[in-house]
Amino acid sequence: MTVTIQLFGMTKMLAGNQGTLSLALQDGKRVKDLVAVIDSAYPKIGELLQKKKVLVSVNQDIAHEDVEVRDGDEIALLPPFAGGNDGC
Amino acid sequence: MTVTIQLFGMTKMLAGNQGTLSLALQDGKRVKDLVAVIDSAYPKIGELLQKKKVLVSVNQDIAHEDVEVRDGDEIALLPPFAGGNDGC
Amino acid sequence: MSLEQVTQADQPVTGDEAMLVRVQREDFSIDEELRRVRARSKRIGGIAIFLGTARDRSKGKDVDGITFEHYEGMAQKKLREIRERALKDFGIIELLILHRYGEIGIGENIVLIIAGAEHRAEAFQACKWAIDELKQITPIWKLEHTPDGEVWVEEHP
Amino acid sequence: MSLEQVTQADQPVTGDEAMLVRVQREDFSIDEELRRVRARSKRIGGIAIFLGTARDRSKGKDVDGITFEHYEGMAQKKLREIRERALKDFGIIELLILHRYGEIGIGENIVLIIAGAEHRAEAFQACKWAIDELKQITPIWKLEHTPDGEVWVEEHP
Repeated sequence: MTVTIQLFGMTKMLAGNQGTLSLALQDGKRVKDLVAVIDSAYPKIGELLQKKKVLVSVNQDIAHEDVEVRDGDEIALLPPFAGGNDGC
Repeated sequence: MTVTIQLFGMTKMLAGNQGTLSLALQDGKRVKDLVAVIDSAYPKIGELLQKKKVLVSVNQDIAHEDVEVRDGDEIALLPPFAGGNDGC
Repeated sequence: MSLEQVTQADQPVTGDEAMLVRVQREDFSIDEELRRVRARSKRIGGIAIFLGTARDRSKGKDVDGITFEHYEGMAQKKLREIRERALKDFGIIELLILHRYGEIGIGENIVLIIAGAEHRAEAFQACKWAIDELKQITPIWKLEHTPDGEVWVEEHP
Repeated sequence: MSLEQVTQADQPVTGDEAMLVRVQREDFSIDEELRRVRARSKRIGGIAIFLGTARDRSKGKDVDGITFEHYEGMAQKKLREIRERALKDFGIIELLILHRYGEIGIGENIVLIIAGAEHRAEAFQACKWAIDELKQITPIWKLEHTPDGEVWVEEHP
């Protein structure tokens, strides 16, 4: 299956300002497998994923690495949140 | 000297809805003497003053009973405050 | 904010501290009062606001309306003291305090506190302290109109 | 509040919860948003508000402007969760959360939280918790425009 991944903030920048990535993933694979595929194509994003500075969401919830990725899932990469007016 | 005392809230009501009291007080007398004069003329207000439910202010500050009352001082009787929207 | 920007505003948001501490009969707009506070500094990032309104119930009884009475002069003096202590003790940039007097219907505005700070923690602390302190030291009295008659409220004996 | 009163208001202050949790590009009026919250109940007596605005400094650096990006759908979902938990956990009557996205100039509004309760203690607690939680769980990102270039802010690594 082809997985479409939404990008935001710094991950979008690290992917050359693309808003989405489309990657091939075998059926039955999990979030950790998707991370490995991203790591090989975009090593800078991969590094942030390994360090958990960037998280993976599946269907709008942050996903554990063992969650299975299914066809049609809404997947996104989430850099550190920065809503609100300041850092405090 | 004649002392004019501003009344508010329940003390105004207890004085028959007068906004001020005018009382004769000898020179050199203190807040506690003023309280005694009020007590004899308006015993219900006197009782609240004795219980410290109503306080005396002199020149817009709450006054200790030993403060001397001088001619021209701005004096008021202050029932329990109730500013704001609720009691909590 | 430059003088030009200040004078262009809809409302006079000058450095006049008298506008930042008021006891007034009229209702107020929160947007308008916020403009006064924000005009003081571009360093403001966190603004905590408390708005007290007239409830239809008090201590389990129905209330039809409220009348506030204040000691003109002393009330303003105490509110100015609260503002000055808040500015000094909480490291905030500005504090506005506004209390209404006279007849107030159910649901209407009674009291407004706006605390503007660089960050929200100080703004919240100062705002909360200011409304607590207002209730303790400000000579303002409340007459509740209930179906059973009028009662002067004794909240802080 | 009767239906008639609701429909007479200047703004549509219906029971539509969608208006109480929004991510929008446009600026907002605090008075107008307050109307939505107050229309929910006459039991509201204490309203705590947090307004976050764009400062001209961030971590010691000058900032000329900010761009917020959000994950459409998930951002709203997380804000709805915050509202529902605040209503359940703090005993408040209503909570409104509004966050802007897009380009925001210095001094402009960014985020608004309004917590309406019977009394002020719960309103302050819920308001403070909601803005803390918003920063932790809501997929919103901030690009700061500084004299040295643009930087994606990493506040919660």
